[in-house]
Amino acid sequence: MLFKTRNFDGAPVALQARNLTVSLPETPGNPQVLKGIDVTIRQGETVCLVGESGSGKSVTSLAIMGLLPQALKVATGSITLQGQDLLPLSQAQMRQLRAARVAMIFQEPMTALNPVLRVGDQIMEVMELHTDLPVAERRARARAIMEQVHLPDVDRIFRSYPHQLSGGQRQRIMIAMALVLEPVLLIADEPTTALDVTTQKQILSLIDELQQKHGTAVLFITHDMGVVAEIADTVYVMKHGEIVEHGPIETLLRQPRAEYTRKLLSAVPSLSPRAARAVADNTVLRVESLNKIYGGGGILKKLPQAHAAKDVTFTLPRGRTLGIVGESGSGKSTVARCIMRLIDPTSGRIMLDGTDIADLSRRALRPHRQKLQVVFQDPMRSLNPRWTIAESLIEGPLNYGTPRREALAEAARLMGVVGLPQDALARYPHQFSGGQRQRIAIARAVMMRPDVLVADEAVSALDVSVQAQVLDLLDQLQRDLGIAIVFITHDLRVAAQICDEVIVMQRGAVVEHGPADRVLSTPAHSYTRALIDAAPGRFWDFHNFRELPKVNHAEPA
Amino acid sequence: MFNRLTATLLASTMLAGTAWAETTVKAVMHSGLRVLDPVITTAHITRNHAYMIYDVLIAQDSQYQPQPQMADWTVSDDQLTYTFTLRDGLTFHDGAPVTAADAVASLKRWGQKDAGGQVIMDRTASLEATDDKTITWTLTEPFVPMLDILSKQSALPPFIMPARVAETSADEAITDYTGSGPFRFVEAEFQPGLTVVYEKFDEYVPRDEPADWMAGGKVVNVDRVEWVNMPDIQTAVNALSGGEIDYIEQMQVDLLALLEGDPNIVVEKREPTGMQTMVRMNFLHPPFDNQQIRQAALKAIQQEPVLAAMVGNPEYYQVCGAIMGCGTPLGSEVGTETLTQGGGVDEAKALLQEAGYDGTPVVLMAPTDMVALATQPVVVSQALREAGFQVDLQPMDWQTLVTRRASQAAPAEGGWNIFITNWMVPEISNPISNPMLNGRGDDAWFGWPTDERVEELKENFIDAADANAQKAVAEEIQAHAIDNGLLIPLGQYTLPQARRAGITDMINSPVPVFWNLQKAE
Amino acid sequence: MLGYILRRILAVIPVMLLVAVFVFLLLRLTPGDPAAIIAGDMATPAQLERIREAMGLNQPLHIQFVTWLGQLLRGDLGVSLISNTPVASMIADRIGPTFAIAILTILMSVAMAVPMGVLAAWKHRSGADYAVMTFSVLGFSVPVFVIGYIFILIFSLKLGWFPVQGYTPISRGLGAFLSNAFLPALTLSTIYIALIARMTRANMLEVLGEDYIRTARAKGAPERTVLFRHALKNAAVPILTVIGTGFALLIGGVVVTETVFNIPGIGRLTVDAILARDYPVIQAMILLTSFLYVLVNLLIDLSYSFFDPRIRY
Amino acid sequence: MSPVPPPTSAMQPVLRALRLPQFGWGSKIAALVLAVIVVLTLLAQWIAPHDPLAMNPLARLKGPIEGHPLGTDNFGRDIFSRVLIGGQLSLIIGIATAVVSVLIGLVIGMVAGFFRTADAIIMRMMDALMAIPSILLAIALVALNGPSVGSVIAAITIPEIPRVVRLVRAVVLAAREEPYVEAAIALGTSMPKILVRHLVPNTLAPLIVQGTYILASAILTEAILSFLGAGVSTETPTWGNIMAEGRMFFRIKPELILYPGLALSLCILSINLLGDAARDMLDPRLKKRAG
Repeated sequence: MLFKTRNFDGAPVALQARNLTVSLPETPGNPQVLKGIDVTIRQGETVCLVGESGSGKSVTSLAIMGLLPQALKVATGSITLQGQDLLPLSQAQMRQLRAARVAMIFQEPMTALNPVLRVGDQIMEVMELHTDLPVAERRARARAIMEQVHLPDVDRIFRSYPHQLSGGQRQRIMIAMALVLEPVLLIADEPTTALDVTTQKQILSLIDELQQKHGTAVLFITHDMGVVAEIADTVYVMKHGEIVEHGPIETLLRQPRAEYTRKLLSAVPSLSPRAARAVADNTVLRVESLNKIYGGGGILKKLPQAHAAKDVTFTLPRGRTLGIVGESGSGKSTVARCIMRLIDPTSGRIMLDGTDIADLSRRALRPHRQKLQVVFQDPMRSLNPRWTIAESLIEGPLNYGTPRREALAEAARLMGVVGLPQDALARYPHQFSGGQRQRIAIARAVMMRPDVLVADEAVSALDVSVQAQVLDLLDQLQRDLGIAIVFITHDLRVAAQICDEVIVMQRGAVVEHGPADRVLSTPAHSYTRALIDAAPGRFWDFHNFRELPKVNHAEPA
Repeated sequence: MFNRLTATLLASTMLAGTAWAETTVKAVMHSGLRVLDPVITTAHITRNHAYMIYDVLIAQDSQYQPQPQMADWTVSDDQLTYTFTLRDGLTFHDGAPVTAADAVASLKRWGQKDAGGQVIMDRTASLEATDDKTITWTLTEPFVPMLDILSKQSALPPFIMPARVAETSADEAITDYTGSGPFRFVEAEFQPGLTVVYEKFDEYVPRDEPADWMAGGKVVNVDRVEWVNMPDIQTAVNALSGGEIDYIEQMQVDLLALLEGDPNIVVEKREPTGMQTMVRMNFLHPPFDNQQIRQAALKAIQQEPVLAAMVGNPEYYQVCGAIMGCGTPLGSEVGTETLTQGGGVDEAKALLQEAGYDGTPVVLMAPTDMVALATQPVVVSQALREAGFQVDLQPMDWQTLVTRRASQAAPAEGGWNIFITNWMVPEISNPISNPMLNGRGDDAWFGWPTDERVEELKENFIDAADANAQKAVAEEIQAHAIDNGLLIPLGQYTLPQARRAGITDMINSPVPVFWNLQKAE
Repeated sequence: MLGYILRRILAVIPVMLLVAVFVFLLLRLTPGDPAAIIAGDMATPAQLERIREAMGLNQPLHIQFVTWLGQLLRGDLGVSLISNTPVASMIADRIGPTFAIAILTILMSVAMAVPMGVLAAWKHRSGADYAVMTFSVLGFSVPVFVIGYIFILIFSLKLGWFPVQGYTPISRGLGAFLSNAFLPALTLSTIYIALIARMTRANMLEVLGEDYIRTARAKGAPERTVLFRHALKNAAVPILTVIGTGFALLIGGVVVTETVFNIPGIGRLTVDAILARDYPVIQAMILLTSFLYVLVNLLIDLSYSFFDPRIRY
Repeated sequence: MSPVPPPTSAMQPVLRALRLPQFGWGSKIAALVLAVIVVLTLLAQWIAPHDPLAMNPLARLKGPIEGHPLGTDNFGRDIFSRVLIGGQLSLIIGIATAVVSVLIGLVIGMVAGFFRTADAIIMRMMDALMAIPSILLAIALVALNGPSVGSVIAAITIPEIPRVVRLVRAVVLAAREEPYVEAAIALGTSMPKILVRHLVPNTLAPLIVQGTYILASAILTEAILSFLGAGVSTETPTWGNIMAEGRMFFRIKPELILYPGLALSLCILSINLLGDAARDMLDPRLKKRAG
């Protein structure tokens, strides 16, 4: 089965929003954040609300919960839950409703649970607020729902604080809390976005399982088309506060009608690896047995050691891209930072153009710095907010003695290359969007004419459409300038798009290393396979609105 | 069981009862008591403390005459042998009788420290206890002021301590506070600088004569006296209004308005003479190493503004040019017309001109944390400036001042030119004990004048045959001291005391004492 | 936890040693001569010299320091140069009032400031918020002695509710204690309330923007529960911190309040000792207050784990 | 991954904070009051009807009379003139303390924040300095140097330094983890240059705020020092020593405390309100919207 094909036409309507308009009444011009949207969710149905950042999908969910921030007000329209109009309800009545009939889970399981209260108590609090069950009964029900969300060792976890649990466990607690009173509607706002893919897969199937068990209607908000493909019955595509298209999942993926939907789908990188390029042999970067061990110091007692990178070895030829893939805590960023010498490796060699830079002093390192540049994940923080773009761009060249005028001319030229207007140079970072800033960061790195560019999750914070543009830019620069790229990512799709070779890391160690097409199509290691299996919507070629040709995974050895 | 309970209850009620019946006088004195040895310090508060717990051989009455207190005396015809006989019933607080040996040891320790005592000791052939009750003091030459010095109230009266205490070196503070006075020091409740508690000493036998200043019978009519120090006089005034305390030794005159019209409170001058405030100049360094410039400073100043700024109400200050005090037997105001009436500024300017004053700044030390000395420097510096002096008014805390005034260095190198000080009138009423009239250079008081003439005049004073002759010499001393600028008297003032109306029969002696007084409940 | 406490206590040692050296040097370089205050006005320079000799003030500085440090390590704080009383007993006599009033101040301040801060944060940018903020800024803007005088004028002299001065130990009954201690504590509280109310407001504002507050509201929790059960406990750690750092402020205020209300506490003891150059007392007092400051902050650090389970030592 | 946080540009808010129209009405009034006080004290020499030192002890403690709009003090000096002139020195002490402690704290904090070896030693010393109650330290320092303006400024400044150091160090420690600082390292920018060009500007905004608080508290501390007898000479009036001198007469002539107290409190209130407004604008956390 590719998609869910259940039909809910006969099911009773759980929630209906009609002509819902939300505006900012106190902002001049009274801008509308939601512009008259209609959404219908039936009993047992999973409705996905999909869109890029700023599309208004989270505002929709908050409007339903009656939790809009003060600045936002519902201007027109109605929201009915099982026929009851929610908008006229008082705050107290809405409180009665929340968790009891409409429950919500949020994106960040790390911050959505109160860190100073035990999770068991937090689940029990829901019943305390909405029922008059005796304590023992509340406790029993809390444990029961914890069993249902498949938490191990319920006794221990019941007494635990959030920080003692993993991200996946916390999200299970959130789900347990949301479902303990068997609400009519569950709103899940990007519930898996902050999780690793393998955990994401488990959470998605858990939601699916519980939904079927309880017949809950689910409003699932996400930006990830893969996730949509996995779980949706019906999809609503949002853009700038409007629904641009909606329909059953398969119809929408195969025959998107709206231009925006097509664009959105096309931008989703394919899991099928890029065509292999000729193997180049002029090695520019060679890493040998790189190790990084944290901790182990301590005066009074020995602190525990963490082996963040174990014997990492690879070579990178000029003009090629090496992907380092792994989930959080795999050590991929440690490797990147060691190569950049932002942290000092514990042992191993880093040969850059034939020089070992692993042990060079700061001073000795300086001449080599310019060959090695970096682009970080967070486009908001990677540029000094107080500097004009021009100042940021010419900082490096000035350090290496380029005359200011030359550097400025080069900066102006590069603005064109990365697709930004000339006047951008005189502006400040906050005047640009995330994607634009990432282009500027890339331009800053390119100003140095580096041999190697380390891109640490460089596109992870960007919307898919922007992501695609930045990836294209990197590709183009690589072709024009022959830069070698070390591309750190958690996203297999992105890795598939850009990498020639892939290293898969798990808990500091390299578990698999090989050409991208080989690793992604016939993974040898079980962890690699698990990663690929967990990638949502991996069966679908969004770009071409069709299934992917069947790939033959090697059977586990 | 029941009986025991009743007994306990009864006992506690009785205890409470006695506590109720106890009369306690709470007094706010002019300063906090910190030093307990009346020989090591001249601080008035320590002296006042000593009068509470110690007794003296002979004491001054309100006519400044020596009278018997612990002892009667006889003087041999050749004026060389003084015999003191202790009266009966004298007991130390630890129960031991007071013996002549105790008295001799105490007098010898005192004689090392007190200026007057040193003069006597210089003339002493022997001082010994001839028996338990008799002290025989033999001099090498007749010494007229002998009994005046032994009976004086300031600065170091000869208090009698047990011999074991009096054997402490005169440079070290005593640690045993056993006296034979009318009150007992409650050491356990002593908090330095804060509270001192005295209890009536029941075994004290007062003399039969009525109390007259420090002489006469010290009859104690209260059970307990507490001295509480309140650094903020306003707090004390508030507390007196509220009945939380009974007595304030020195009222800030400006605050009297707050107590006016309160029938429960009496404000009065305790004693007629009060204090004198004065300028002292440094004779070692320019410009005041020049007599003409010292004279210019004297002419530049008028007393009344100084006193007005300090005290306010003219009822409590007195313009007075007498360096030995107005209202004392020896007081004379010769040569101080400009001080008392003003009009000397032009003369001062002329003198400065004549002396060729070159504008050397005059360093005037001004203590900021002593209420009784804080205002004078400000007014004096203004007056000096108007006469053409360059004045560098340097504020400092009292501790810095007392350290710095001991420095003989040049003003620019940590020395000084002027400071202001106060003395109680009885302390300066006699040219021998008046520290400002010491002209012996480095051995003189801070300022170090070398003035042979004044020393000569003092010898004449000692040798003077009778009171009239003394008075004549004293007038000469006054004229000379003013002319030479040994000091510039700034006038006399009395800080009145305030008491609850229930406190009666207080003695109006310069030293505030707590015997004789009654407290009505 | 035990290891952590041990390490923190060990870390106190160099800090206290630095304080000790610092204070010692500061004092001995200060002009002033305790011998002069002991001897009084009529003493001659030679007499002063003999007293100085007897008190050991003529020895070289480092010898004096080592002697003092040696005494200190044996738990001997020395004897007051002025009154010859053991410093330890002087402090023991006078620490009670200061301590009691400080505790009362903290209790009163927290009881008033935390609800004020919570209210201000909850009703952000409302009249209540501005009122609380204005009050708290006002608390920083008026010298503490002026506040004290105004309170005395109003509550003691005009209304007659409290005595104007003095101190009654708590052992003579809570009522008697409070009647004396309330006004000084209230005076001291103003600045403390200002400090804590601001800190509470700022942290509550931050916490109220957190995801778990949204979660709590999504659960249908009423505002009271959201504020006090979910938010306040999360905002507690910085509030505790400011109580700790405010302790130094409290000591500064105590010095003034003790003078205004005539409380026989250690604040006045210290100021008097500084003005009289009573070195052993000043040294002991500054060491003691510094040590208390360090101790209070250590205790507060340790109490964090009570409010925030993420903090474990 | 996670959606991006709102921009944390820090220079913009500073610029904005300096543009008054963005303040609330409270801050506008505060700015106005402060401006009036500053102008009055700056022009004190010309406005004051009398020499603040000219005394007439025979006409002391008078109420408002001809020529003395606020009456006279215990030396018969004109209270109005003294309060006007007193503002000068109070403000000078406040500003000098703020500037000096911020500058010294900035340098020490930078060193502590950037050089791990120096950090431990510096911070222990700062801990020790912080542990000593600042008022006691200030009294002792004034006793050491004599109560001149300079030593009062030094006495108030020294206890403030550790607080500035801690602030700067915290900002530096946080900022050195910023990707743009790491990017600068990658661009071969030398450490001193990173310190000055990337890190110092970060401390600017919090230091401006901290500076206003120090300014306010220094004026207050000066008053308290005067109260405790460790202030500057009465010949150089400050709001603090006018009040300290007047406290003895609080019940018979409360104006002596009232007028300088009012001037001081209004001034500090305004400075604090402006500081708060600046902080609210500079603190991105307070701008974060709920939900």
